[in-house]
Amino acid sequence: MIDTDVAKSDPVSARQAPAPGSRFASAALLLLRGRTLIVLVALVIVFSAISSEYLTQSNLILMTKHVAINAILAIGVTFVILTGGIDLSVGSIAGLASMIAGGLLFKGLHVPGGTLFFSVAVVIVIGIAVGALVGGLNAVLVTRFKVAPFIATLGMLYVARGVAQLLSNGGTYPDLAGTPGRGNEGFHFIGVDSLLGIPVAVWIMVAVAVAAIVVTTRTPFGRRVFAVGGNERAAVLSGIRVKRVKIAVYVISGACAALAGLLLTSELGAAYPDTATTYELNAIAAAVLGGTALSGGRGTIIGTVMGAFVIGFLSDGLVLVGVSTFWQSVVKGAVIILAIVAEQAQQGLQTRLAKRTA
Amino acid sequence: MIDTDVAKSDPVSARQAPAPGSRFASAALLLLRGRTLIVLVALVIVFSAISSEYLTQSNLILMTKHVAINAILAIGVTFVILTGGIDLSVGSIAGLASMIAGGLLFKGLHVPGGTLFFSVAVVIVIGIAVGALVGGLNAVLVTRFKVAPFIATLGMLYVARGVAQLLSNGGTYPDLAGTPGRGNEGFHFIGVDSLLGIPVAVWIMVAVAVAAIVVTTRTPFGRRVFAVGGNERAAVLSGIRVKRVKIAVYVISGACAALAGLLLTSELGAAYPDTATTYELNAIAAAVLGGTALSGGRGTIIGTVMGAFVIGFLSDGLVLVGVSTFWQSVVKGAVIILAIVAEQAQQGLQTRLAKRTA
Amino acid sequence: MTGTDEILVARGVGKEYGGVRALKDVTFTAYRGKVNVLVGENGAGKSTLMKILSGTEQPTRGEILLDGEPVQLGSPREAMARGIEIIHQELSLFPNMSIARNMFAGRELRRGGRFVDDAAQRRRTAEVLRRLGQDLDPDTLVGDLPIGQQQLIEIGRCLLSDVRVLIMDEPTSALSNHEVDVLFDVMADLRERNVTIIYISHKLDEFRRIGDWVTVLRDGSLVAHESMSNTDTGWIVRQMVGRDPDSLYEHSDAPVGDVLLDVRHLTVPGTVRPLVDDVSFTLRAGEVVGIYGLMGAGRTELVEALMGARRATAGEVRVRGKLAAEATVQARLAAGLALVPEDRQRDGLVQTMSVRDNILLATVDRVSRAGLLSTSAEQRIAAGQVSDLRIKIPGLSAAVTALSGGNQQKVVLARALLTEPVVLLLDEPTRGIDVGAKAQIAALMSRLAAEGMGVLFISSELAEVIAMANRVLVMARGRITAEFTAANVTEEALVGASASDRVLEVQP
Amino acid sequence: ACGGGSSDTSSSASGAPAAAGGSKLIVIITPSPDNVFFKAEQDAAAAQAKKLGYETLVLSHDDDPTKQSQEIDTAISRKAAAIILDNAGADSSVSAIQRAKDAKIPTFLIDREINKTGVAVAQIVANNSQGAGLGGQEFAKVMGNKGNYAELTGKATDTNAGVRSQGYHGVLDQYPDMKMVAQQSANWDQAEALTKTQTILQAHPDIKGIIAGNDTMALGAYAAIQAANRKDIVVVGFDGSPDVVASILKDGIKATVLQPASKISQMAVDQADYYIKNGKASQPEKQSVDCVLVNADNAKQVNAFAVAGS
Ligand SMILES: Nc1ncnc2c1ncn2[C@@H]1O[C@H](COP(=O)(O)OP(=O)(O)OP(=O)(O)O)[C@@H](O)[C@H]1O
Ligand SMILES: Nc1ncnc2c1ncn2[C@@H]1O[C@H](COP(=O)(O)OP(=O)(O)OP(=O)(O)O)[C@@H](O)[C@H]1O
Ligand SMILES: O[C@@H]1[C@H](O)[C@H](O)CO[C@H]1O
Ligand SMILES: [Mg+2]
Ligand SMILES: [Mg+2]
Repeated sequence: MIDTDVAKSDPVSARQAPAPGSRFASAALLLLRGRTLIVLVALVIVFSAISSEYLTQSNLILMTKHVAINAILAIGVTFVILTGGIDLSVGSIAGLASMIAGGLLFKGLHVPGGTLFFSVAVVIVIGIAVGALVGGLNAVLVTRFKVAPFIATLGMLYVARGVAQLLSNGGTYPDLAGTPGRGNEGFHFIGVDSLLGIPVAVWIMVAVAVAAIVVTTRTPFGRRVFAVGGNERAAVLSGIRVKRVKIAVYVISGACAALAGLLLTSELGAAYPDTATTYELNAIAAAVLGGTALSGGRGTIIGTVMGAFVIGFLSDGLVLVGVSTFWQSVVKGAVIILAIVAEQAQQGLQTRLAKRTA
Repeated sequence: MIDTDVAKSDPVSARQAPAPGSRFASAALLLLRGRTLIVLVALVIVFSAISSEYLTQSNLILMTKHVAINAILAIGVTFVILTGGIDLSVGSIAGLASMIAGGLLFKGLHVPGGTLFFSVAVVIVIGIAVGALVGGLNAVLVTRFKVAPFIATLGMLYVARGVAQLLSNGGTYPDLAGTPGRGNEGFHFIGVDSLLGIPVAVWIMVAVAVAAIVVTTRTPFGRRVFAVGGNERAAVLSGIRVKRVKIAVYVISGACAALAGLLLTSELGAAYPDTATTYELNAIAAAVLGGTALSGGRGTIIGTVMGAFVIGFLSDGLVLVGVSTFWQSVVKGAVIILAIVAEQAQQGLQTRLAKRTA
Repeated sequence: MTGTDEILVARGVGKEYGGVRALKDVTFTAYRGKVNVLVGENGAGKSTLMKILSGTEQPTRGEILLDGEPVQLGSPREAMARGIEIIHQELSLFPNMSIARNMFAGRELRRGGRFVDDAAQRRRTAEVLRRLGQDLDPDTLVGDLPIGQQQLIEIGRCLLSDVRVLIMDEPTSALSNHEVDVLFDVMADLRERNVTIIYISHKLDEFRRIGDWVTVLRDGSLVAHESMSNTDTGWIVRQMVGRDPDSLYEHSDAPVGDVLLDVRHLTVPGTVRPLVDDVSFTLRAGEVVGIYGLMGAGRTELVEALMGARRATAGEVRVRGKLAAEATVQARLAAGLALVPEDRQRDGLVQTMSVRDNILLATVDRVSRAGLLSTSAEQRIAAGQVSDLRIKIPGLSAAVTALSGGNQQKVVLARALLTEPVVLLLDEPTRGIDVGAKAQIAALMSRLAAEGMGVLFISSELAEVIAMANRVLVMARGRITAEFTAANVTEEALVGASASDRVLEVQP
Repeated sequence: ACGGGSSDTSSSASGAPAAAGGSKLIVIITPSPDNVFFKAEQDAAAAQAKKLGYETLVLSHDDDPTKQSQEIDTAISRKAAAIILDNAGADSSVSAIQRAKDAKIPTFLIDREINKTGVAVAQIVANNSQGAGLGGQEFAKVMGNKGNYAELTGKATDTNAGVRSQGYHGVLDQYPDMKMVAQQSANWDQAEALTKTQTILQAHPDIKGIIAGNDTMALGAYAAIQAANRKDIVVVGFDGSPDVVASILKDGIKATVLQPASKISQMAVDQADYYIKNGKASQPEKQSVDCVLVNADNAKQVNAFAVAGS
């Protein structure tokens, strides 16, 4: 193979390599392929050596809850990236959904003749619908007006954020507890409460991840997502409605972003327009760290979730062991890079292993 | 050609289409091709209709000065994007260079036996060299360790920012005026002073832009930058030292980022570690707005500079006419999107025009 | 044996990709100032060997001798420095750059030491283009050229440098007959100047015209090496496939049935003139119809428009008598059309997907139950296609990029067949595939026709169209200029019609 | 002179027992220390905590309530004895602080209030309203009680931004000849203040003064004025940061309002220490500390957010 970086820097291709003959070798390869998992395990080992609080059940649950937000954002973004696009607007969509939900809970909807209040479930549905709608707008820009995804969603990053600010004139909706009379109590359920000792937010993340895994790996739609990202022209000629697929992924991304925004808002108990500012970078980083190729066509949801875990467990760990904010930044950057560098080394090892067992 | 979005969403290809026959038509097309210029002109017209202060000489000069920083960052980033890479670390590099220069001016360099102070010129050179060095690190990660550019530079975004904070433990270097005894006065020259009525920063931008234009359009190196971005495999097969080209573009990007950071610091008269946070998005937006394709191989420096002007003249105009911060965000996003949508419409028109005159 | 001055020798060379042994202990010799032809079936290892000789790939074992001295060819650059140039089978051009800039990429002409001398580059490019018989503006973007012209640009690049050994890996797969003639003139000229040429092709009659030596590879091993004059076509085919060649191509002799495809006044607009200009024809069940024409005749546009992948501004398409009003790929697929595109890399394969997923791409809905894909159905159906079409693969989950060119082509064909079309459109189905596979595809076409399908295929090879088609349509400048039956077609007639301005009257 | 802890409103009814497990960790969370003000808070709090024998963990939330929430979670995980917090949003910080309270970890707020009582044990802030009154008066004075001016306000989510703006206008709106011609938020940010001021100067070349909601914005505004060579324009800030004090001494910025940041931090740590040891608060929840006007007259006596002799 020609020595181009493009080819080699793809962290997933190796996973799709044909399985070699022997049992032992397959096990070794399986382990090696779960690169992100290895980085995660390494992180856990290092941090628990430094701090005894790291590997406690309560801390693991807590960290997982922190991961949930970014994981849900990243899962949505992964769909878009798989088609070869990018979604920079997810942080802003989360903020917008937060303000919509916050506004509906805090001041209700002004209609002629009074103010309407919705139940929490309805508010959540509206919030997610708004996210999906903004995602749909992204999709229209990309498919109908042929705006490059980077630009379309960058523009939306600003527009959605601005609208979120306009909704409250920059202010915060401070209290989302609702009142019994209005029938809108209980918003804390999704972001604060637990079920069977596990935070509801974590259950939601698991549900979203499982659904996304099924969709990407087991449905015709998932196949089409990969095809569009792998070779759009070939997808067209195979009868795939490329526009529909693209619309769907941006809508999914918008909905996931909104859901993440709602979880965040529920957790904070207040909605403010800057919610989730710059979260898009972390979401994309999780996806790429998990092996999703930005050129499209390659990646896995499980990788993305792992990527989110790496980023989250790392940030929390650094805070927990008391690393200064500045070092946190340095270490976080270094680990992101090292995770990928380690991958290259592994791929080399893998190739050698595969050869030996052939 | 098959009707895929990929092909159509490329804003530059149209400009490079062979010129049609008639004089009149060529003039019309030339105008249409300068899409970013049109958006810019439209902006200026709209704002000067609203505010009489917009189109004054002094305001134009000021706005151009504000543009300078982003333009220089964006020019550097354009080199990287032309090779098909991306550089997310430029904002952090600007911050790091700012802190290095600030530290050297404010507290000097502690060496055994005393403290060294350097002249402003030396400080500037050191600042830029540090930027180039960090760019070189990016390049090593991308070429030697095959880390995807997005990840390598995202990691560097955190690392460089963290190092900038560590330099002063998060603090600000408040006073960079220097003292006569130390021979380090005059840092304000690059960011504050004017030459012939034009701010030095603007002259610097012009110099950087001219140099970049010459390099991209007239030198073998420039050709290779386009070749690497157009088809990396083919570049390798053509005997182009792809790694060298990549190293060079990241170094250029780092140096430009550092220069921008120094201008910002000089203007502000203070160095703080958060200098230029999130500027990378604006820089990339300027390049893309100016017609640089994120897939590499297509773009122009002049387009990038125009893109920076659009973003800068827009932001300043909104503040000048007193639009609220929230609306600023909405309008900025909308203009970015509309600029590209307009481009699509124009391309259609252009094709029709070309047909008619053929 | 005559003129056996060895210049480039690969000695005991082996190459493994992961578990795949692409080359096994091959000793290959190229003679100075000769045209050394290399042939073999798809996947025999020809390209691999050439990649090794050009520094693009490193052998797993063995050594390379240049002028008798062992050399290390660690990169294309090192090979170029020693005067070894290669034209790769898969085009390696810069679509974003002009012809002139492509020609000089990596070795720009300079002015004043620092700057590119664009004027000189343009001038020399124009010279080379003239030599190749191309009247093209050196400033044209390469990405805007049809694939055949791109191939010529690729060839032109090698003529610019002081080349000692020129390796050409299927340089003519996209060229018209006339262009092949021009290329052969150029090659003869190079041979005069003592340049060594290594030439890979699947076109037997073609390379026999120009070759001095022929080497045959089979399954990664060298099986024969002879002076061309001591061989004949039958011998070569025997060496390649390991058995006697039976009739290479077969005609469909299926009874002709109902009209399956009825095209009337189809027009596809173009910038200069319509790419497809008022085209009308019919295709019946049991028929294999060939469309012959020169590069740029508009054949690809025609089938793309039929498939709904390209917008037609006028005309009607009827499939089995029913008007196919909606011109989208989905609607045309549903109506019973399927297309195997010309450029498999660009339009056919999803390079990031496995062989299985590529085969099933157009029919994923059919392998799902209750909205979910059924792994066992996927496996069964894909495996069925692989054995049906005799596709050589390491495994169904192997990356499709690991297949040789011919086998990649069959993957795309398998995908189209799974949609159960009534009319199969094949755009240059035999481009770049070996004689054995060609025969297979010809057999397949007649089998499909016998089963009641209509087959429309595009070909630029005279012998092939004549041998495989029941009926031949000729296209020139977007129009159908002639029609022949198997009984009355001749090479001369085809060539004549392909250059004709005359439009064939529409037969009702 | 800086008034001591004067009581304000209702007392905290927090009857929480002493923090669990005898932890010796105090977690200090503030906005980004690139504003010296917060750096001073961090340093003072950390120093006082160490003096009292505690371990410290100093974090910064960069004005992101979510990050702050996660940092508070970490403090809970580490079973901190107390949290000293300069918060990221008056409303969006409440639930995280409540969570800490639920985990029996007391939070002591400094500098910025939250919009709820009974959650934090203490909210020790500078008397922003009183300080803004001082700043407003001084601004009117250096403006000669007349002329057009511009105002740079802080982050909308920080109550201090609103309180200070109100305080300024409480004074300035009484002068009929003083007119605010532009008001922009620069989000407490120095670079944003610079560019926004430059643009405001374009739109309103006739302004005579700029009043800023804090010192980083004042510095940004002053840099713009210097660049435009408009030294006739007066600038007044708020915080009493060393950089502005230095500028005052050089006759640059005219005045600032000193908030005793270090002192507030120390008070918070002392009260945390008392709470840890005694299981109850020593002071009412809402406490405000008066501010001091700093101008050329007393700038020499200012050091590290404190006026000598007070
Ligand atoms: N990068 C690769 N990874 C794995 N296997 C490969 C790779 N490249 C080639 N092969 C395998 O090596 C063998 C030889 O391929 P090669 O391309 O040399 O064939 P070829 O003779 O040039 O065929 P064609 O006539 O179809 O071009 C094939 O079996 C192919 O599948
Ligand atoms: N001389 C030319 N100048 C410019 N464009 C040309 C020329 N010849 C062909 N083209 C372009 O090539 C395309 C038609 O080529 P196309 O490949 O469809 O023809 P074809 O009959 O399928 O030939 P091929 O055998 O190469 O597939 C059109 O887009 C046409 O504009
Ligand atoms: O009180 C502080 C300071 O004024 C700081 O400069 C900005 O944030 C406010 O909350
Ligand atoms: Mg080959
Ligand atoms: Mg064709």
